[in-house]
Amino acid sequence: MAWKTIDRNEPVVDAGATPVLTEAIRGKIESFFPRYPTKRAVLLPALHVIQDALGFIGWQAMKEVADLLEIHPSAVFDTISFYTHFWTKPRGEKVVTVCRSISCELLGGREVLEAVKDHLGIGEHETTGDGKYSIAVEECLAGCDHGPCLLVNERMHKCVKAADVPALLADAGNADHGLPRSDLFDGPVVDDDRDDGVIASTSDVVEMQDSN
Amino acid sequence: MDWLIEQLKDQLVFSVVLSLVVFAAIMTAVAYCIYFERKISAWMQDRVGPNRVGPLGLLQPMADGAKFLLKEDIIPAFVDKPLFVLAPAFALIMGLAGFAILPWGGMVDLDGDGVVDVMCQVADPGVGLLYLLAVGGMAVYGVVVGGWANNNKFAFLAAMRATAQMLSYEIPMALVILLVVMTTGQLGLDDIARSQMGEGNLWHVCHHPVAFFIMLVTLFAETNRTPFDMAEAEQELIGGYHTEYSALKFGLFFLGEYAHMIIGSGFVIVLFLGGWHLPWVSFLQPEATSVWAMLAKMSVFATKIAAFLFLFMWVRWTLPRFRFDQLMRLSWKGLLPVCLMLFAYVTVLLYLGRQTDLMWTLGGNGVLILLVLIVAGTMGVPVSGRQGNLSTLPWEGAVRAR
Amino acid sequence: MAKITIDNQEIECRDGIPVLQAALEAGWDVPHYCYHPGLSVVASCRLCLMEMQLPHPKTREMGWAPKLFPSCQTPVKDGMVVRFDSGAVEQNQKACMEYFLLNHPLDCPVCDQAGECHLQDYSYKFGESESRMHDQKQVNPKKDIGPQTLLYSDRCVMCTRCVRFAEEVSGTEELCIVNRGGRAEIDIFPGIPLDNPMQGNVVDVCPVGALLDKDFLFKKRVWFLESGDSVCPGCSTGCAIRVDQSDNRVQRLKPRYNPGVNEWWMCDEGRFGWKYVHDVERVTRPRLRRGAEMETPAWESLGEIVRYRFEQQVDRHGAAKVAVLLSPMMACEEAWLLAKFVRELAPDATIATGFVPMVGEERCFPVGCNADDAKFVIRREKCPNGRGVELVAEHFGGSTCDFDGFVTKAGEGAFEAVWVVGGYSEEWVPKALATSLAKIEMLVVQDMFESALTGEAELVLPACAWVERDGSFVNHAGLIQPFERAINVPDGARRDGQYLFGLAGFEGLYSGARVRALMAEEMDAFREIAEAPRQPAHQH
Amino acid sequence: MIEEKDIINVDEPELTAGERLYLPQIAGGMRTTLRHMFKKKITVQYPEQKRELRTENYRGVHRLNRDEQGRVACVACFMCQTACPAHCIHIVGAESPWEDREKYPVQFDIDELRCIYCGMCEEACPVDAIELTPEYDLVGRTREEMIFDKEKLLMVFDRTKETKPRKNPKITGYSGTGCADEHTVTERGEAH
Repeated sequence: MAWKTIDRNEPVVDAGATPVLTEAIRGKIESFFPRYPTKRAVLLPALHVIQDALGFIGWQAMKEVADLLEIHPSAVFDTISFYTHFWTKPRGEKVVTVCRSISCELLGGREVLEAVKDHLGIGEHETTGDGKYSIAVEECLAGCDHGPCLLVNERMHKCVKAADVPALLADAGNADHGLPRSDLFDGPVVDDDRDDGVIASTSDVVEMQDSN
Repeated sequence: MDWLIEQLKDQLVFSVVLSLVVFAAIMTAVAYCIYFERKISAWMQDRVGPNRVGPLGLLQPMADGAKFLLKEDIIPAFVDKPLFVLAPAFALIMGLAGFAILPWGGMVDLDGDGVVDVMCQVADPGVGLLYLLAVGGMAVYGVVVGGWANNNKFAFLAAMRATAQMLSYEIPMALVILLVVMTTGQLGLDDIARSQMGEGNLWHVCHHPVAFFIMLVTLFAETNRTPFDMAEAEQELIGGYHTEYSALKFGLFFLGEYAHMIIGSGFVIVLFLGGWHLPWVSFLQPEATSVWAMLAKMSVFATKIAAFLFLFMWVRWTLPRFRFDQLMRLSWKGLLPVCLMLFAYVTVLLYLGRQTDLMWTLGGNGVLILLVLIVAGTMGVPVSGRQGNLSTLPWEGAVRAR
Repeated sequence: MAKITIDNQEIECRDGIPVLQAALEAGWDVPHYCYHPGLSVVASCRLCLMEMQLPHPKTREMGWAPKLFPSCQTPVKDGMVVRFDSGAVEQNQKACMEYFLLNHPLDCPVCDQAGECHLQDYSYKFGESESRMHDQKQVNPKKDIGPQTLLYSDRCVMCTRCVRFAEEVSGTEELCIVNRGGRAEIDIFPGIPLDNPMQGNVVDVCPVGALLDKDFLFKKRVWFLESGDSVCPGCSTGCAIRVDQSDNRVQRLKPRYNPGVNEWWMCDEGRFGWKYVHDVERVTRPRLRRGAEMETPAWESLGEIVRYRFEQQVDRHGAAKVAVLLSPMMACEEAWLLAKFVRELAPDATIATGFVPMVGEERCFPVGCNADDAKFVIRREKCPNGRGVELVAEHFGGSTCDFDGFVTKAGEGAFEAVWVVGGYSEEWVPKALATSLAKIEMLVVQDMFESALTGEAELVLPACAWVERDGSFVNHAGLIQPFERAINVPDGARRDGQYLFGLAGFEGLYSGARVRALMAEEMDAFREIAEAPRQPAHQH
Repeated sequence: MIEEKDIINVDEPELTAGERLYLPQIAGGMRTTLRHMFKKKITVQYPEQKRELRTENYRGVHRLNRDEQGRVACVACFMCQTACPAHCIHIVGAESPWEDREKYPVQFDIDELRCIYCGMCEEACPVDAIELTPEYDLVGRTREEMIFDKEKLLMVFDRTKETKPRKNPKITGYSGTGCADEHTVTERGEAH
């Protein structure tokens, strides 16, 4: 079809690829089995384990966890996509999360987000080439009275102005609030070997733009 | 050349040659009648008319003829085949037969020796008028046989209607012809023509204007021309008596109609308008017998016919068609009584020997016209009429009440 | 039976069904997207909300509750009072429609669903003519999610019927919902396409134009289609289907609701298995062998020829040498007419039932369930009327046999005059049968495609495809299901029923109902069906 | 309900003597036709002479418009075929070879002999792809020739686009948001 259609039948997981879930990860997941009535119920803890270990949950990881839990991979995909917490592709050292809920939006959240994007040169849910920064967008950072809010890793910045963004990102204080790393974690944040590591998402969110 | 003239001196040879020439001329004329019919109708309707085939569309008749010849000649399965084939031929032959006795150009002295050699007429049976009536009467067969052979109820109805119409108008026509015969005492057409020439003789139209008019009307009816074209009647009877005809057969009917018009015009001209004669033109007098005079006479005759043809067309593109009851009423209640009165009056004049006295004849005609006007104007019967005022004559009321 | 009051009208309904179902069955036209009687209830579209009377928390007096309730999720209870005709309900419907259409591309002119789309229908009814949305619409991609199916996410209203179908009916779970809230879409796990044997039904359950059948994609606008109620000939389940045709060509098949047989579903095998109907290779003209010459006799003269030739054979070899092979692809009526004709000519003639193709195993859905709990079964018997021709053969009694018996007997030279009926979409003639029948005196073959037998036959008659037939099939469970003719036979052919009707000595036009009435006089099984009511209408 | 009192019986006017006799009326008629014989003729000598069309909205031969890239603008939605009261339009739709739209007509036939030139197709078209041009000299030697196919209809557009420009050249397709120009499918972001 010449008109644009995304071919979803194309496999994204190489059948012969080496498993990304190590024995340690599998073991940890399996240790949850007795706690839950069904294997399907272990999905959320399992995803947490994987994200902690790998930093993100790629297509192959999804497939492998589905096999492990004896559910359809689509169910894993469904669950992961529901929670913004889960990353399906590598995450940077610092995750810059911008709030897009209505209070922040009204107070200039969109300008802040644009400023972040401009400064880092990447789009939403992307990671800079050097693996330093990722941008995320959240529904609410619970600082509605002091919007616009911006979170760098675990550090909250309130009443952010677009002009402050460069200084704010350069702030060394952010580094104190690093992402918690699992003891299972043994890989680099960015897998440089995988150029195609950017996993195509189906989502094509055209942000609502000012009609003016 | 001399040999040719020598041969032509024989009346038989001359007649044969004349008939061939006239036949060719008539057929061409008939074809061009169709052309002029279309042209004149166009002009009268502010149009241009046929102008695509040849200059001014003059080759249109050829194209039409070619078309008639080349189109598929359909004989429907249900028709009476022999009659179906015969009828168009009959219509045309009966139309052409009349030409045999038309006096085209009087006496001719072919070699200029002062002795009249031949008559410019195919045949002069002496009782030409009777011949003409007979042949004219046969013409109805073309229509009725055609309508019958069609084996189509609409065509048959049209044919029956046309027959009734022709029979009805034959009577006033015959009476009018009788008037002329009574006035001249002649039956030969050339004799009748010549009786309108020379010192003290006038064209019969001068003596009998009313008769001339009635003759005209009956002529329209006899040739099935508007306003008497009951036989065709496209509106109510599909195509009339020739509904099932196509191609050449239809063309023959078409030609027959125009041939009929030409012969009819010639006939009226001979009876009332002096044939080839024009007063005060010396070589159009019977005394002029040279070949050139003959040709001039023939042209005059042809011109008169042409004028008549124009009249036919003019009327056709002006007047609407009569309703059938009106048409019958016109003949039986209008023309026939007037003719009978004229007939009675001329009989009286004949007895008094005043049949060529202009004062007597015109006076009679004038009284007659006055009478007609009074009757028509007050009683509302005659020519036209609506269904509603049919019973305005006193004696009719009684009949209807019953 | 529970009694409930809807819009001041008391109706009786089955216990425990949702109010929405009760209202729909009683004739209310309550708008809804996510509710489907064959699927679980999620109450996500909020279009079917109703007002309900509840006791006041303090005074315990009955009164209209201040909030609206989803009628699809509220089971009926005796004495319940609800209403759909209130302003609040209408307000909700309008608001819902506005939301549904907020990001809708409004591409009805190129949407295959247009004409049978619930978005269109409800938009006409409850929608506003103008959109208040002045922002740019959210555009979602079109996705190719399976060999037969396309997903246009921007037309989707997230009713999740398709996801629930994949989970609950086919049990294959290929479909999932990705993202959340306003950005949610239907998707598959990349590389694991929607290709289960029942996937075509997701297109049927989709109330809008989001899921599209590639087979029908852009083919015809649905308002040009004319439908005939039919029964699927794919297997002995006998699913009730609707044949949508246009210009005398089948365009698509759709399932009809038929409780106890196929419910709301049909399998892809049946859905896409009609292509052979328009095969150019089909036999469309009768063919008669005269010596070495083949000629195409006029249909009018065929009856005489066949009768004469059979009588000749009976005189020559005796009535026992005559046999007829009734195909399980024939309708019962046609089989009855043919058997009647043969038995009248030759009372000792053998009536054999035809070849019954068996392929693979019975497949039960949802996947992994056993045959007793199955919601849908694709059977291994790949013919629609095996039971029907058996019934007819039993009725006529005397010398009957099954297909294997027929092949054996034919091999032994037991027959001299045989009428063989085929009508299969694939080659079916066993070699042994072809060789043994090649030797006999007279062979009439009625089939759709050329085979080893048609080459040997003295008379070859074109057979109809099932869409060209009118009659009834008897399914695996013995249920007699009448069906209509949907399209005309190809040029030159004649409907089997019509031809056999004349041959069996009847005059006039053949119709299934007419013959069924005649059969009902003799056969008990057809007595009820002769005046049975029609199948319930299709329910989405 | 018509009541007796509402009925007015009109008597036919009484004929005058002249009218009864017919002849003066005939003479009047003959005069009229004779006068017309010499009047200026109003015939237009088509095709050498062509009449100026009095309106731009004359409904003549159809055309299929091209979009700005020269492709057929039709999206094969069948609206014209549906609206056509004479059933003279026959379309076969298919997947389009272009990126910005899904559907296009592989076949688009209009039987110009069957058409009644009512303009309903033009009215129904959602993308202004089919239009009726002021071209009225439509001739052919066979019936087949008068069934205009897609190429022929596009040729009519090429011929007439100067004199009658396309109403709304912006519309190029029918997909996505309804304004195809701005419709793009991008892949970006994660599963959000």
